[in-house]
Amino acid sequence: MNEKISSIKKGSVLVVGGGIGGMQAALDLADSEFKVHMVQKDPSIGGTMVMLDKTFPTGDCSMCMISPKMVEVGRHLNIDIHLLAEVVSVEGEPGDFKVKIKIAPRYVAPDKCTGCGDCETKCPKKVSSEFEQGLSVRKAIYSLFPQAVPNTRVIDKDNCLYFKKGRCRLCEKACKAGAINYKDKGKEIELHVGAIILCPGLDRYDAKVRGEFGLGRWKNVVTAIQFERILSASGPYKGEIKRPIDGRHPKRVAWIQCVGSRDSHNANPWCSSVCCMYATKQAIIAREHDSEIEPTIFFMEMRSFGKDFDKYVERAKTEYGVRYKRAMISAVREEPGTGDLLLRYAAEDGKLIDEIFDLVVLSVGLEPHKDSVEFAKTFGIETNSYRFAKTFPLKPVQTTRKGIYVTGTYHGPKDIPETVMQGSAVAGEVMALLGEARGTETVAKEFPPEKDLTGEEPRIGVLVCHCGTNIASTVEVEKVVETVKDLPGVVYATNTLYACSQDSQEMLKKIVREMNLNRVVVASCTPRTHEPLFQETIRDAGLNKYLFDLADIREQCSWCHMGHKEEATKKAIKIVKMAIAKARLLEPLKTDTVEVTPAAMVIGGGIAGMTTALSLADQGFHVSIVEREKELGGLLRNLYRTLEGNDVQEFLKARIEQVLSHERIRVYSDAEVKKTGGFVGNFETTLTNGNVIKHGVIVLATGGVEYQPTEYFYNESDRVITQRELEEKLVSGENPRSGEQYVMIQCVGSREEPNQYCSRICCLDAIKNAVTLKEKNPKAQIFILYRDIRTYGLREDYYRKARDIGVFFVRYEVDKKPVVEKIGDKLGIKTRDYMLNKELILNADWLVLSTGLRPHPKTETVGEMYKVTRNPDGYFLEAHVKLRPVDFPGEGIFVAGLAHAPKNLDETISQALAAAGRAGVVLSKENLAVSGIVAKHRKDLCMSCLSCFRVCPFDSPYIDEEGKVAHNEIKCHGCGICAGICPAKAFQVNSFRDDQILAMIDAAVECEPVIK
Amino acid sequence: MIIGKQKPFEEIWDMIKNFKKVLVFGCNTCVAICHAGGGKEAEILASMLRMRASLEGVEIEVKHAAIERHCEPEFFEPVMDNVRTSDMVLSLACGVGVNFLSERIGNIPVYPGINTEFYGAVPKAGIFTELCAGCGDCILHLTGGICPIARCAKSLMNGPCGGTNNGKCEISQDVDCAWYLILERMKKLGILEKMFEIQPLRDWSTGMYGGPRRIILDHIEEVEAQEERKGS
Amino acid sequence: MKSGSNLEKVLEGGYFAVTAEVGPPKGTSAKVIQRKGELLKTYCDAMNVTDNQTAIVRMSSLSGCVILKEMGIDPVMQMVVRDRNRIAIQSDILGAVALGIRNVLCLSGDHQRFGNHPTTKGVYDIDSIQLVQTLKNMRDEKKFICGEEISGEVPLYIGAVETPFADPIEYRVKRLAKKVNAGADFIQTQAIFDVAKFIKWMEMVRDEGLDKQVHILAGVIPIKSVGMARYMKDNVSGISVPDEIVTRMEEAKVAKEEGVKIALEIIEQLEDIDGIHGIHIMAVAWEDIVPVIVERAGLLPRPIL
Amino acid sequence: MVKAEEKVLSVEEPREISSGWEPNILAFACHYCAFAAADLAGVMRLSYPPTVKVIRLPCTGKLDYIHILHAFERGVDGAFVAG
Repeated sequence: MNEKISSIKKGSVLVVGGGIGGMQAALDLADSEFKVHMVQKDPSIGGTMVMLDKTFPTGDCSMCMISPKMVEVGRHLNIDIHLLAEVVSVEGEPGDFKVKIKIAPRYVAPDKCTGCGDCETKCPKKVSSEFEQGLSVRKAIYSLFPQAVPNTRVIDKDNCLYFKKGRCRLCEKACKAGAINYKDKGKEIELHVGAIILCPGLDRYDAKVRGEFGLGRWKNVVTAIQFERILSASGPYKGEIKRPIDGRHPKRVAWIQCVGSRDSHNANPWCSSVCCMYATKQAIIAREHDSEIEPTIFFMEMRSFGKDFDKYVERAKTEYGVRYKRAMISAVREEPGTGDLLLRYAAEDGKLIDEIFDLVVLSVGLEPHKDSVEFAKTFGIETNSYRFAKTFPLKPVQTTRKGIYVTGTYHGPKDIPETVMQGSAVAGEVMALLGEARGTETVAKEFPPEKDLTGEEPRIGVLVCHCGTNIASTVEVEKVVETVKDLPGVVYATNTLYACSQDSQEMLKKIVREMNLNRVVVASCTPRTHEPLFQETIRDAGLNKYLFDLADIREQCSWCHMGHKEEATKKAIKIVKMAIAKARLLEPLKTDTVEVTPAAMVIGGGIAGMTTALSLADQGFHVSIVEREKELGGLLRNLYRTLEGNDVQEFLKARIEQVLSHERIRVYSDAEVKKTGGFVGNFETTLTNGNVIKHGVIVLATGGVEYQPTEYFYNESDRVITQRELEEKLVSGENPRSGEQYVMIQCVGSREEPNQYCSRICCLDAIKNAVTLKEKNPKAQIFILYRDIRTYGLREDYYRKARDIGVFFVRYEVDKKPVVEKIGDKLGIKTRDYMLNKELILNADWLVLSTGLRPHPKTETVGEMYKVTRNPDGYFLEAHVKLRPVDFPGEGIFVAGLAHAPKNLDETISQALAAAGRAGVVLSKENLAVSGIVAKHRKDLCMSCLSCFRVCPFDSPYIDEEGKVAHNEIKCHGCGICAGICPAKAFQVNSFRDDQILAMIDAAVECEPVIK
Repeated sequence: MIIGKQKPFEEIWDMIKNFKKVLVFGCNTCVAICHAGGGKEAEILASMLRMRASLEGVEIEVKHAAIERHCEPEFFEPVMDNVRTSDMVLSLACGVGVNFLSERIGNIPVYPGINTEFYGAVPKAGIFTELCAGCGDCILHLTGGICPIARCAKSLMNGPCGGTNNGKCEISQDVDCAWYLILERMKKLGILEKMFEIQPLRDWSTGMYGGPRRIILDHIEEVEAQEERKGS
Repeated sequence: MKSGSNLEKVLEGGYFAVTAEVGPPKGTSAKVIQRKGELLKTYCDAMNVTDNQTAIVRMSSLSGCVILKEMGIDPVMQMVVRDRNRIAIQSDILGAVALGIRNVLCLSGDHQRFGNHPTTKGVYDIDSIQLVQTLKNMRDEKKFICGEEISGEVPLYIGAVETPFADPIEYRVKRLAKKVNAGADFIQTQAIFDVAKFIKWMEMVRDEGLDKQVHILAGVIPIKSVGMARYMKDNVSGISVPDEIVTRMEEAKVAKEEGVKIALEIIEQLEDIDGIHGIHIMAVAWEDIVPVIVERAGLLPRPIL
Repeated sequence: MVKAEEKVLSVEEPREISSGWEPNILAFACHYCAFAAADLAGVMRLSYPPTVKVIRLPCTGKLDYIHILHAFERGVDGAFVAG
């Protein structure tokens, strides 16, 4: 960093945007001792991902994945969320920005609102729901979605009867917490931050512009995001797939791809990158919901370029019967009276076909927000011609203004994992920028010493919440209190209007002290959101936080049994009794900490490894790079230019220079890892050259190799070369002659069993070289024989450019590959031209093979050494394909670069920065806290049968020096799979011990006859 | 390790249904490790039997217990009084344990709750494979460490029979041909030529075929002999 | 008639049966059998051919039986379960019936360790009682063990053996009952020397009603020498030789004569026991003496039926 | 002999159910997914019989056979394991 930045940097960061990318960046930064201010335009955080039903390939519920993250952001001591907020001005320089923020009035006081929703029930005004994409209604006082964080309601002034007509005020009456404030004027605040991260997210293309598809005119034409809501179990149709027009279950469902994308005349010229996959996912999920559905996807180019995407599409075809039709839809018309839709398209042979569908989904593309240029101006950054933030291929998350970074779809269209990855990447960049200011603005909570409970009998206090009327209108709260107050162990029971309100917290602390309580049960809402709050409160009162249990009588009782007061009350009593039964057996749990060695080990000295190393070193940590070859640089040494024209070798030289001269980086070349041991924060590695290194994290950046083809006479003719060899020729000054014919064949060694995956780089390589050839000599003839051109995102420009300057693109099918024969010095190539529908015979001077990537052969042994799994193609498998794209299940180990999957240079750099961000979170801590909810292992009972050792997803059981099974609680996540399988019952999970579970069961069935 | 497998529930039920006080008695060594007969399985089985009794409308008191090992008398001592309060013991130990307890328990029947299967290894969680037959005369040094007696369905000694099928045994595609494995391994070890030597007929008397076996350590044999002399 | 064999006719006809035993050679000569057959032909009703007795390899019982059959003698094929699994057993039975053999005596066989191949594997796929049951099923149901049909008749007269003296003897009676239940038509017992004990045993047999269900032939071994007497007393399981007999042999001037005398005395007593329907003479390596004994015991002529 | 596997399924004969009887069901739910789903059901006001009660587990992998058997022995009518 040679820019001049002010000497005193701020230890805080502004994150503009509360989607998944912003949340990831915020959490990584806040977890690594930076204060984060999150600014969000909406009334709550979540962004686009919260609207999605499920995510591929696992079919995980999107909300289930993001919801814990939202809660984590919402509760984080060092993340301040500013909602309904917009930045109005930015002054200053990297390390010290002054930011003015305007906050719109909410009309509901966040400190008073408990989120109970009583106001919403009473509000008489119904408004079309933005979140549900107009498919259902919300109220004028509302929260964006049920799981919203925070779930403080907001008044929609434009629709509120009071604001419009001056009367109503029903919400004010309904609110027992007195949170409604019609006089709210909003405010303006000023913040000083060291860096700014922009992640404002995206808009979707407005398909109404394309009138021929009939959106807005034909009711059964929906956008893909509407279809997500239709699929969602919490959506307008509760997950039942119905037609908006008549509620009938559709059978024939069509997806039309590229609506608003790849169309420089009528819409957006770029490829939106995600639509091929989300359409495939929607088709699969739709089939899973209703096996009668016959999905058809009309597409131009199947761009399943990501990790394991091709396999997913293959599954869609073979296992789910999804029909993929390569055809352009010219128009959608409604069949009068039926609501059915007639699609007209051209078949392969050019004939026009009309086909009827029950429902049509438009795969609308992504685009920047309408005001993105204005937005950019506010921050003083530049945008590109498409209104996305301008960035640089080799600095993918930096904007044109130093200290301001971009992540997510404001950078270009991208999917969830890449957004998350970039979120961590910007965090990494910011950590490198502000490393020295870490911890200067964060706060930590101070607690009184814990009471010693030795020898005490349980003294349980029970607090039953009314939650306004949420619980009390269905459950007789007083009766619950009455029934449980004399149970064994219970010394105090009371009810409260809102257990979670500030005054209730104070009351709880007082009761704990005055009644000398040693266990607390609160009966209110779900522990998933509220347990930490109460735990903190009792901790404040001097109790160990694990002496608490939360009985969920709202989500799991009153809300489900409305109108059945007697039964609901009975059930509530049981739920509370179960919690009390467990509480009697609760014990204070120690939360240990382990020291962290603030150093990293990076395995692989390619561009990924070097980028991670530099970022971590700039953050202030020592880094060891282990490279098995003599030189750094890896595969990048063979690459000369990027698609955009950057000089790669120059970049690489500079990067190597930076690495070698960095005071905190040590490179061990010509060396490999011989032995490894330890756990997060405390690894020890022995290298083949005898060096022993202690470090806190490991980054696996073992890279990939290029496929060496055996096809198409590669080893038999000098005229058959790879793209890399062609690039080398071009760089070394060779120029094509006029009329010289170059034929490029794509997907050589990719997208076919046993390598059923896209290598991602080859289309771009081919286009890059084709354009260079044409630029050197426009009279050179270039044919690219391809299966699908995958110039995803903004790279579509180069595809268009190649076509414009006369590169011929000829598609082939995998079962009818081009046939090559050697004819003297030339190569005869026969292939079918589907456009002209006839055989094409080419007479090439050069045959250029676009060969794909393979994982490095060492990936296997490295994987075994670190016990990380690999996908069927041999690439490392990350902890979670969506939300943990650079992590492994075992903590403290990260992945970056080609070892993870094929990717382009800018993506490799992003991922490497992300790994640095994630690793920085671990390394920035002096001590790692170990949760109290871990499995406890009793060595005296254990018979070392290894069952736990084999099933643990986190490798926490291990074989110790005595050759017996032991347990590392630092690695343990407390899932309890070990306890479930252990034949000796040597494992018990704290707070979920067998005796506690059995006690709950007994409490749940106390009234039933006992079989014995 | 001895690998066992719990008997079908119906078979077990038939064994116990006419008793009043049943003890399901687990053994916390081999059969616990293979999830067939440890204390945990005893608890599970006891619960299932109680429910079955309840469904059948018969009164049977089913309790469970477990000790470290059923093949050494000292482990029984602390629990024996308790064990004798039942009128039937369903042992989840291997056959050794059932025999051993039967000899010591007096007039209380001991029934087997598991089938003792074989001496096995645990290549993966939940998978158990037979690798040794306990023949009493090991020849693994001649066969690349892979036992043809335990792992060849015919216990052949001189190479694969005609039923070998691409590395699999004729009895099942799921069973490896032991001789195929042996030959592959011998090849790797560079001792394949040993295969061409005819292996002599085996002395089966060292194994079960020679009648039940007993091993007495040399020094113990002497002590025993002295004891006997004293006795007589 | 179940098989129509001479032995069956004799027993079912209520005659006191006499059977003798022929040990096949450790060689290939049919003459050895033919000679013994010729010698004993008119002195007994059927002749047992042993099956690798004491686990010593000899000519097969089946071939010995065929040789006797060709001489017009009714053979009793002995079959042990030590050397054959159920496949071989059933196959041999089919062959035996095809060759005219009608009597089969089912035994476990001496353990292989006692013979001349002590290191061999014992088969013991099924046991002797299961063998009896198998043969009965083959004969009466015309079914193999697996349940499949046998083509043609399987006329068999099924025998089993019993050792009355292996203590505790009450179990021996239970076991006999098991054999009878399994389908034994006749029983040949281990050699009897301790007649008093045998009488007791027979009482128990009668108490169970077994004597009415099966023909019991008592075993008789003529003792050739005092050494033989001692050897049997000490080493042969299931044989009980009273001290008195050993003493008599020791004191005898001509041992062989004393042995014959003892045999005759025993036979005399056996004939008087209720439920004994014949004797089975096992003159191990002393076949020549059988005619003498049968004649002096007054059991001649043998009935021709 | 009848193979025991064939018989094992015939555990319980269906019995007559008296009117008004509602099964007492215990759900064992993974904290991360099924328990969250139970919460969502509440948020969406989906109704189900009040005799269903949920026991939260850190993961359904934690569930032990004996938990379910114990519940049945104590008289629950159904156990619902979701994770």
